[in-house]
Amino acid sequence: MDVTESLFRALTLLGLGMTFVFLFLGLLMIAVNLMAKYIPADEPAVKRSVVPRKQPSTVSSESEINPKLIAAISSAVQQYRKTEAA
Amino acid sequence: MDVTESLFRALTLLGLGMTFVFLFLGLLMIAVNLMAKYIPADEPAVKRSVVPRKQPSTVSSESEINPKLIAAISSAVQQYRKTEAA
Amino acid sequence: MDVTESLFRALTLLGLGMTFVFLFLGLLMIAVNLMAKYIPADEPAVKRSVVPRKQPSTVSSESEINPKLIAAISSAVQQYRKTEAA
Amino acid sequence: MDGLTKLWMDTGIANFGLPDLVMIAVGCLLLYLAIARKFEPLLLLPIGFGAILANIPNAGFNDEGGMLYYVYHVGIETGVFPLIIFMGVGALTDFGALIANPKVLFLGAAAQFGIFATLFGAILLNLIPGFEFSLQDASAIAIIGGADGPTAIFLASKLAPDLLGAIAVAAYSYMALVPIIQPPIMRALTTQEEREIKMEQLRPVSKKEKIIFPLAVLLLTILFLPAATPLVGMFCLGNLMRESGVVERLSSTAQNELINIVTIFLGLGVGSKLSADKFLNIETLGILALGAIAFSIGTASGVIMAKIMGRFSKSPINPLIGAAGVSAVPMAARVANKVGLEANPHNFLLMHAMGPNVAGVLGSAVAAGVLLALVG
Amino acid sequence: MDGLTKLWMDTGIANFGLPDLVMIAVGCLLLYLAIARKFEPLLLLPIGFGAILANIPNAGFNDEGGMLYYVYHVGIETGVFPLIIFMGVGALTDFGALIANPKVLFLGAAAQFGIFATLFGAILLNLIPGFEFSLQDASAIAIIGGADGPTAIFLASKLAPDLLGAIAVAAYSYMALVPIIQPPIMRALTTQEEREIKMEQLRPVSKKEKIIFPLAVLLLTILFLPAATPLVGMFCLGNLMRESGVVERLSSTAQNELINIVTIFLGLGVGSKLSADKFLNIETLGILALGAIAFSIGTASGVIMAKIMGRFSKSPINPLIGAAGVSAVPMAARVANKVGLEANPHNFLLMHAMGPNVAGVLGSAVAAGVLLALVG
Amino acid sequence: MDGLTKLWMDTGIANFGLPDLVMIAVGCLLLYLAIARKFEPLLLLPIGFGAILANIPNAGFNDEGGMLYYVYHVGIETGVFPLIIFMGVGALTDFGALIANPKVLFLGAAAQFGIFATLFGAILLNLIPGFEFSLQDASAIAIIGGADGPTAIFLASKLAPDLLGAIAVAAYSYMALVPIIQPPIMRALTTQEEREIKMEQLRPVSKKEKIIFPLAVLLLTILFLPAATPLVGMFCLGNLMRESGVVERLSSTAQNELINIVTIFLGLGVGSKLSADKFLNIETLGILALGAIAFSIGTASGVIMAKIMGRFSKSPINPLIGAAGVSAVPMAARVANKVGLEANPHNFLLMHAMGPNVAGVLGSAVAAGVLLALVG
Ligand code: NA
Ligand code: NA
Ligand code: NA
Repeated sequence: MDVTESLFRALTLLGLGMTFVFLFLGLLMIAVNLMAKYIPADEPAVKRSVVPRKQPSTVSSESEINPKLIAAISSAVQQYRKTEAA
Repeated sequence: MDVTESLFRALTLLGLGMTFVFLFLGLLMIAVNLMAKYIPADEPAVKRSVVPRKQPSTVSSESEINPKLIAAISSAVQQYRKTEAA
Repeated sequence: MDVTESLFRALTLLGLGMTFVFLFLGLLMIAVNLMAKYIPADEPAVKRSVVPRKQPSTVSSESEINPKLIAAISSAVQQYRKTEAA
Repeated sequence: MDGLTKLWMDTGIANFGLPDLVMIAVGCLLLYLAIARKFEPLLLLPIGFGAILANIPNAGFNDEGGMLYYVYHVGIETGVFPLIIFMGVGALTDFGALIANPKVLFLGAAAQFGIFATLFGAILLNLIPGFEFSLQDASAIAIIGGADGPTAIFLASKLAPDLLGAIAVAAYSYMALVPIIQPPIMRALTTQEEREIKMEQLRPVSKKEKIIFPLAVLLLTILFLPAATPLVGMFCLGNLMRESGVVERLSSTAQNELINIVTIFLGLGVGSKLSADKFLNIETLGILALGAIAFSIGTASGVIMAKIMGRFSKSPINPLIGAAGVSAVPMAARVANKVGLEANPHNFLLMHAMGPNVAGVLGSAVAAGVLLALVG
Repeated sequence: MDGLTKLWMDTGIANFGLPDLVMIAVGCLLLYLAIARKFEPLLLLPIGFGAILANIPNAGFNDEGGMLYYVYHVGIETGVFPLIIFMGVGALTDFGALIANPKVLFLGAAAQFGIFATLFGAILLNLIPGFEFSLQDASAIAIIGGADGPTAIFLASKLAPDLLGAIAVAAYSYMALVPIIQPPIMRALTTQEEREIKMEQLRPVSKKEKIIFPLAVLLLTILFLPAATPLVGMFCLGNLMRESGVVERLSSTAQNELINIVTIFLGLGVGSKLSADKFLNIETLGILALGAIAFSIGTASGVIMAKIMGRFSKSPINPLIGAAGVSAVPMAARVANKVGLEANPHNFLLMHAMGPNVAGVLGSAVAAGVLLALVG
Repeated sequence: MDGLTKLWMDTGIANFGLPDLVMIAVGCLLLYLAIARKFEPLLLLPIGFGAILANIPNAGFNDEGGMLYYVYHVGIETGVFPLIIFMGVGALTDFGALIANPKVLFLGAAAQFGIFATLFGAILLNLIPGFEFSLQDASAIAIIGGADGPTAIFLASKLAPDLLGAIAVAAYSYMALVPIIQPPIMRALTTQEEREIKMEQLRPVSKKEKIIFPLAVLLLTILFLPAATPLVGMFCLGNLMRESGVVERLSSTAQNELINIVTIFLGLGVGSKLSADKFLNIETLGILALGAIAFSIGTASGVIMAKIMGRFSKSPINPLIGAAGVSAVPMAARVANKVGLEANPHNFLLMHAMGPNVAGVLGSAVAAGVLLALVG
């Protein structure tokens, strides 16, 4: 396969590839818009999705602290507060 | 192998299987009873086996909190209590 | 291979082996001494290497408590102290 | 526009057959049950996802070199994944309630009647055209009545790999349905007075007893049923790691990271067996029906055994705890507790039901060993 | 003194060729970049170490029976390691920002132009003597522009295993260099006013939307691009485990222990491909050059697309977030935020840039699927 | 009653030979030592359990398709498991005390005399009928004197796989017995005054030194002893992950989950080699005797070297810390500390003994490399 032919195939790939990528992500956009339209928002009581969750990352999650840990600590501190108050 | 023959084999399996299961677990019962008779109870000071341990579960152990964690917290709180008292 | 020949080979191994081990670790000693000479000490502010780190062990690290845990607890207790003070 | 044609020829749209679509729908149903209905999500979510992936035309997940191909052949065909899971389950299991009241072992034994009785059902189904269950197939199906996932997957991978997908799905689905399947049977077989029976408090169990227990179980298995040693052995290893108190590191890893990692891949591997040609046939319906029968018979046998034992026992026995003998740990024990509380709001049966519950795990491992030895 | 001769003949000193030494220096350079410069240390540290080990004469790490031999053939040649990593990345990814503002998917699409444009570069390099890139090679090199490690490794292991080492090193190095490569391009293509544009606050996204999102992505992939399902499927499985909320155990393991274990061995395995005969040639220089071009073109396309969309959009769009479309999660989003803050110290773009950032991950997985389908 | 016969014919009772029973008793003894006596329980518990499983008649754990068969061939025959453990040990090791006082490297070197001296013992045993140790066997046995489990298992798996079980059991047992074996030797070779010697406080060590140290070790191994690079390389990788500070995630996983998972299976795999035909012979007794000799000679050489060095050193050296040169980390260092405290209750030698202790790990890895190069 000589360079010209290769370049032609690359051109095809470029055209098909970008079309496909845009088509795919465009359809996904439509799907997300449909979801937004038809799926009701969470009850405000839950509030889970509003709370800023940790940022997605393949690298930086070292510093995350277990939420169970935090729950445990706050309950421990609260319990202590009770004993203190009593 | 026709159905009658299969059924006969199933009957054998039923008989042997249930006998075996009862025999096996029955012997285990005897073994446990012997243990109860000959193994002395833990010192009351240890108290480990009295404390309600977490229930065995293949699924629900998500909510378990590390005992080391609890120990750490209580020691932290106790230490804090000391500094508070001082 | 008869025993005498084997013993002779063992003698060779002993000689070569101990020489090699001493040579290797001796060169390593020289390397470490060179490091000590040419690598500046850590800033005192960092203090990381002075703090007694947990002892190296393949077995005893069961009892180690996560430093993040401790950090979390102390921050929780500090925060509590603040609320208490307020 | 050669490339466009090729891309188009590769698309799912151009290649989907109806069977693939149905199987993907089955996968989605499993995801729905796992996520929305919380049906044993730890297994059914990866199984459902695996089922979807395995049925995508041209994706090649199940072909040599595909992800699920490796997962299945390395982990499930060898039996290694269910055994590792079983080790983790052993490390998660506390036999205290059983050791304190060892009579309940008979409840765990009686509930295995569901397994062996189902053999007849599977064989009789062969009278209907379309069903062709060998004795191996029948045994692998019957083990659904053991209400124990790893045991069912292990036995099915040895005796009837083609049915593995359907059997695993049935086993986990019915385990999730225990709160629906069991109560009517329990109520039908017991009177209000029986359900109100209060049981004596359990004695404390010493650390030594708990350490020796898994070794005693292993010893009995070695002596009487070597065919069950892979399952029972790994289970006892897990339990010994837990109770010995000297290898906390290993026990904790077996209960958490290791079981989690293997669960993800076990689920995917099981899901990979949910392919159209193996799942979309009348036999699957038969397996689902037989599984329900097995669960029901097991529940009934447990309750009846508890009633019989109650007659002869000095200490009172609430027959509801017999239903926990099918295992489905800890769901069945919770169901016994709940039905008991309906009868008497002050009667907590949970700890009493844990005994037969964990006895049922051993019982079905023994039953699996018998089937492996005689049918495998 | 036969033994002494043998020991001496075995030593590195007696056997080193210049190429081995250079490759070990390359490994040390990677370690330096990882440790002192914090260039993607999670990957570059094990890659660098693997490169050193692989090039020790007589150590046999890459020979049959050697540690790295097993790691490479079991984990990378099969594609299993990058897929497990991608599952973990899925479990670490929050699509909230993308779901709240789905238009940004076009930014993630536009940035893939860097990939396809680089194909030409790779082919044109063949005009220079010494370069002989096949179309497979060109595709594997071009995917560096996707700025996504597991995708690049997966594609390279399928299309051009001999170039895998150089491609992975280029991909991770340029991801680490994103804060240096991108800002000049971003500034050159935007005016001060454009960089100051404030964007509207994102709406809250419901739990259900987040659960359905990975399933929708999977569905589209199944329908239109089965070749991308290994990558996209495992990614969506991870994300579904995260968002479903019913398998926290599995999600947490996928995000932590499992991804960590696999990362160590993936790095070592990639490093094992950095052997002198495959790395020390002019093609590696070409790959490095092409990678930089791919990143730059991708960045530029993202920014330009954002400018175009800004013209037609009702809500304002800061063109800087287009640069995040190359992925390199989360570095590129942080860079967009930083450059935005330089223009207007009160303008926080981070959350807005996360949308195109994660869209870029999907975009490059789709691009990889197209390349696999048409070139593989 | 065909089935009954079959079941009976399968039972352990009907099939046990005396050798199986003895080996199961050996497994139980190992469990007892691990649980009741806390002898290196992390390894001896799974080894003991594996020994029991491997010797059950008709259970087939060691046959092709059995659990232990896979564990052994995948993890131990390939050398992968001990190398991963060694990486974890590297990540758990702090070389601070060694870097602060590098002279102690000679103590770690001297203690390896135990290894090489034991070679003679193993060869001389061949004069007794029943013993037939090849030079490979002798080398694998001698490495017990290195007091380092992964190194012993790695070398034995390469040089004398048939002796692997006995060698590993001896190595871990004697490591557990260090507090019993070493003190008499240490007391016999030192005077009260020598044991009272106080050593100077160690200087603080910088972060950079700790990072460069593993790389320096690796470099020397590459230059002089490529045969040792598998062991030393993985060890240094673990240590570099620990000290570099940029890959905490990976370092923590290597120190915890990964090492735990591999330890379970390494133990089971080693236990699987404790089969009657390979263990129940006079050679095993020889191995146990030689192991004790190796430990004792190693301890003595370390102490004597420390006495010699004390003569010529400016700063005082307590000869007790020489005994820690055999490694057995951290037990031997603790023993040195304890014996020192007996002589002078205010003299804490622990940190000083950690230096030779970790030097011994390197020393025995180098010795293993020499044996691999010359005998393998
Ligand atoms: Na059961
Ligand atoms: Na991308
Ligand atoms: Na040593």
